Amino acid sequence: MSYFSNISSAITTLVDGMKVTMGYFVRPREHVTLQYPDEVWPIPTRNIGVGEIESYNTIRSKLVVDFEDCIGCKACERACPVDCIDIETFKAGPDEDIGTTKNDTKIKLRVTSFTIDMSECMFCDLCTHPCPEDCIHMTPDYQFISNDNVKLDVTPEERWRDRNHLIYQFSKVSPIERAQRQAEAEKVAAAKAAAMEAKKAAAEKAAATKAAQEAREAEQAQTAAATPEGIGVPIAPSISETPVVQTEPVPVSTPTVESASEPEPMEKIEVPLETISTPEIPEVKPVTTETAAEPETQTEPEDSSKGETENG
Amino acid sequence: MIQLLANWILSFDILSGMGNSVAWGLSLFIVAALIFAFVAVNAIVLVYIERKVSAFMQVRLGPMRVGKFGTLQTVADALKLLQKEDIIPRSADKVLFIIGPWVILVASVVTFAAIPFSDTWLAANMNIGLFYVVSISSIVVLGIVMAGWASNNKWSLYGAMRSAAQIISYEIPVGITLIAVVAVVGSLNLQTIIQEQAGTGNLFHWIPIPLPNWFIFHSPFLFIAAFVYLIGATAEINRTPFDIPESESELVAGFMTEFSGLRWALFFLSEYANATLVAFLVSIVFLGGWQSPFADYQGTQIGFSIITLVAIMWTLFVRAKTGRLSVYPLGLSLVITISAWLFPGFAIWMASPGIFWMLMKAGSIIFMLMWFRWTFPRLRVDQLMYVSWKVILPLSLINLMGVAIWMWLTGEIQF
Amino acid sequence: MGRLHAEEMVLNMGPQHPSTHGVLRLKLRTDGEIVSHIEPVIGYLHRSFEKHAENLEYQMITPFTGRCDYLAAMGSEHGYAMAVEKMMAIELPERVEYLRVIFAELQRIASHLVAVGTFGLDVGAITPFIYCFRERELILDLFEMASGARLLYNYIWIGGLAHDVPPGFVEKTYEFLDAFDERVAEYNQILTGNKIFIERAADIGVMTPEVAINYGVTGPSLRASGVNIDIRRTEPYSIYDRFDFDVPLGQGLQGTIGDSWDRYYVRVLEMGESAKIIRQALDQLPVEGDVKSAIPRRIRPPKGEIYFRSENPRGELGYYIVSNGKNVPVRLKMRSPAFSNLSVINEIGQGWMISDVIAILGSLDIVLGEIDR
Amino acid sequence: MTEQEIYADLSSKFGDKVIEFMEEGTLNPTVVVDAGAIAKIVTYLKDEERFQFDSLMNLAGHDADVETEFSVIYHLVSTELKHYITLKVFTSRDEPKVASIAEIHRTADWHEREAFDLYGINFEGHPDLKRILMEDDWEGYPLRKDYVPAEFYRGMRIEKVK
Repeated sequence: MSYFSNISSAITTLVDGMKVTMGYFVRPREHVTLQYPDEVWPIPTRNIGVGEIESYNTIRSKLVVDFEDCIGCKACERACPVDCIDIETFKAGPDEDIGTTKNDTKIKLRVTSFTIDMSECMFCDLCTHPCPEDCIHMTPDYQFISNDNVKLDVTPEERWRDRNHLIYQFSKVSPIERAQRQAEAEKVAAAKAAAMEAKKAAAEKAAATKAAQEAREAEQAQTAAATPEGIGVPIAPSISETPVVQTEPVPVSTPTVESASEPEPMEKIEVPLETISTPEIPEVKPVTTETAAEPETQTEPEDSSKGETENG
Repeated sequence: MIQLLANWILSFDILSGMGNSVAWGLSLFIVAALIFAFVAVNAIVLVYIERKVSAFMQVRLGPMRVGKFGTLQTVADALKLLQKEDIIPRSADKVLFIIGPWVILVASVVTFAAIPFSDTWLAANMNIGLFYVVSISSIVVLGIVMAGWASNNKWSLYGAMRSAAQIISYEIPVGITLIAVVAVVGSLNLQTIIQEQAGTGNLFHWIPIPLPNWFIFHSPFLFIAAFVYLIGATAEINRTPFDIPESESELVAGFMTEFSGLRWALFFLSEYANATLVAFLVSIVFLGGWQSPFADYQGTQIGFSIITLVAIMWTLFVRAKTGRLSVYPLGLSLVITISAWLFPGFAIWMASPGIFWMLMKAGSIIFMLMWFRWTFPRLRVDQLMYVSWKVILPLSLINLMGVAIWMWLTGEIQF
Repeated sequence: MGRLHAEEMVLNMGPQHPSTHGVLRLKLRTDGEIVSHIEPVIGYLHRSFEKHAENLEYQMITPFTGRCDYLAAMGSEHGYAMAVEKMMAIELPERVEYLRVIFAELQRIASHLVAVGTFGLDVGAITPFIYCFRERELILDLFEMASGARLLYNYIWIGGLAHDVPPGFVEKTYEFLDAFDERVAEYNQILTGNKIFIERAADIGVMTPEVAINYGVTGPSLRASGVNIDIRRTEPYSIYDRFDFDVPLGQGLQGTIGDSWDRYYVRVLEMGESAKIIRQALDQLPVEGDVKSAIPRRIRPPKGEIYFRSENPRGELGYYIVSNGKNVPVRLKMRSPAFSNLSVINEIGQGWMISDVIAILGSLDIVLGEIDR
Repeated sequence: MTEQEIYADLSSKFGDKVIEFMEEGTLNPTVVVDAGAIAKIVTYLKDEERFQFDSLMNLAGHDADVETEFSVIYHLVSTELKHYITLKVFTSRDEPKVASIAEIHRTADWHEREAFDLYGINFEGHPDLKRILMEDDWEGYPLRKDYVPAEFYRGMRIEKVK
């Protein structure tokens, strides 16, 4: 008898299942597809009250620093579990006024470079919390694709690191000044190394290699600095918040030169705070009826017709 | 059709110079090309429809980018497949690997020679049409075994072995089910089978509901037989829930694992050709082929009105039960009904037999197959055999006997 | 007549195979369709989590724990945070505890949705999988609202939460729960009760309670064998003792107790129980409370060691942490549930067909990320 | 049954094989036992009616420092009586070997393989002791404190992140 009950239960349960699929088939407007470039996921915006950055968005996509406010304390660098932030600072002179942040903190360190390697970032948000000036934060900008800053002469050594040009460098100083500062630092380091050499015979070898390495770096930096002068591009030591594709060590850095001579591409990739704070979502489309936003805000004809269908 | 075409070619003054045999050969070639073109276009259209149907059933949209509503998506896919690299594994049996897909394709295309699309659109009017279709379509299994064996891949071999066992097992109940119909008609000619189903009559001979004289309404046994055949045929063409030869979650892709590019496209082509063939066979054998379901234009109007009433009631019922409103079936039936009442020409056209009805019936059967596929899980090998030998086969035998008794009861045959 | 000479065939399932839920490799010894021995080969996704942890400060480890069980990142973070908090004897604000429970249970539903859907996929039903993912997206929306991420959150921190939930979160969660029951009924209609599905899952891969306990199988897979062990109930951590919920056990409704269908159905029922817990937690959620108030400035647990276990969607998630008083752990071992759950596959999968091995593997609900760590 | 009572019972039964009872510096009171006798003790704990430690929750290798001995920690639980015990064995750095309990608790099978893989602790009597997470031909034991990260694997350079 179980033979027949099996057959009958098979038929009834299969028909039951077919009802579900047919139910959805005849109601194709309940779909959940989001046609990505045309329709964008509604990004939840809110103010979670981090400092004075209003409408700080919690969507964690691209890590961006408000460079004017950075005091170079390196708290974020220390907090990063994957070491994707690299900050290079030097001390300002005693009577040198670099400026203040928006929290009226006096900046004591001149930040020569602030590098964020987005190819290594794991979007954990740990770096944003320790920042005393609330200047590093994650933005909802999840589209990293860009044609700018294409660096072609990537050595095989760099290639694995420079995935799709995801290294963003911010700098307050010109490449020339940076190179000078590096040279100074190198001099200090060399002096230190020499002192150490005299002092400690045992550590002689290690110190020598270090010095040699630093010398090499400085040399490369000098070549990099020399190139803009050679082609006569005036570079004043001004604040430029330009993400530059940067792979260390800096060879004759063509993208830097190009971006310095052509301001348009810089504009494109610049991430000023204003654009972050007011993210524009071209089309907010509810995904299902459960997540539907208020009908008042929906001016799209398709959505209103959907509402009609549901209301009967 | 071939003879008609040859006569038509010879009727032109310029071409009448060629001999009868040359014209005949030319028209043979043209018909073959037409059938192949039908199969190819059919596959492309069906892949698109299947993707859309599955998408709607799965609360998705499906292809939307290439062409309006993604209509050109499958064309683009076909072009992509054509230019893909053709990989033949080094340790494969090259000869079998190359001819395997072609065997499958040829076996599934040549069956269309016997399929009557309408009363005149028929490549070869054979008196053993049904037998021809059933026997030729089982050559597919040879190609599958060839492909699976030649791939020199364990997954492919599993797929091929499963497929062989499955297709051979299901041949038997399917054949017996078809014999039940043949017993009613007394002919294997598909055209005769369709012509037998002309006109209107009572449901199951006695119940006074006027329905077309289709064999599905001939007797309760043939009614069951139609579903038995549909299930058996689903298994024969390796579609879910019987798609164990290529079950993607177990055997990666079964016998198709090692194939790429054009060769893989051939499998796809033959898969949809087979599905279409099955749909055609069901509509020919059980649903009256190219016959219209309506006797005359008044029949069309009344019939569609009844369908609309049912649709309204169903919609209200669903609305009351789940609170959801599905307007599309209702709207479609309303539009057709209103036009049938407003334009008698439309109603007359609907009532006349022709290729439209053939395609409509086959289309709904294909939709059923898709519906099965996107709803059900897949059976296991031994359960598949269980269904074949212990459920479908006894049922088809009972059907055969029952049909004979039924015909004796209704007086169609006398001893 | 000489005997037919037959050999067993070794079949490599994976690492690239559609049903191995990641990069798992199963060496199957088969006789025709029948599998006579299964040897899982793991490690393809090994990312040296434990080695990383020995070089990272405590708060930096939290995002890595989520990356182990990436389908239940909230659960992993919760377990880790509680382990360290217990070492440091941190008292948490009420609101934090409630929010953590809400998130852990939402994560349980999301994870079980994947388990249920992929099990359907393994036995060939594609459509329920999409339905399950539709609901999972709604849960991920809630997570995104709170933490800003959809998969790997780093939201539950040691001593608190990264941020408080935004306004509107509670209402949205209620909304989700209201719609959810109906959806579960839909899964039951299309998959659970389906005769083909029952044939494929019932009586397949029966795991007796003795085998399950001996192999260290935990979570829904253990409870499907009829063993009433749920750490939320037997050893209540956090505030689970305040909620009223059932622990669904396998009853062998369609076959034997402890078969694949039971393992599947226990997950379906657990989703309902989790929804119940979330509802209660939302009702009792304190309005006031600073979620960051208890976060210690310096996370330096006192010298000592701890083994702390919690109930993750896949089973018992244990953290064995050894501290020497510094800000970096000496040793952090993650006892991942799926690691032990997978090891039982040879015991319960022998003698079944290839298709059944797929079904059994699907019913165990493994995540390779936490097996290989 | 408390850990203290279990320790008393074990030390009366196994004598000097049970070395000490640690309550300080751990949140799970631990019985330190001899590495060779662990299999016998675990069997006893599993079979004895009063204990019924039928489930091994966790098995972890541990290396505290480059100087100290390796240790293996067993976390046992009784599903019936709902009590816990933690066992710990120490084994020498040069020739680490511990008796395997894989035949007693099948959970230990993979966990011991993992400890072998990452610490190089030999579990004597294990049915199939081989690497589980790392490659079969990996050199060294990565979680040892004196492990130097490999630079090459089969001629492929392993990139170091900064």
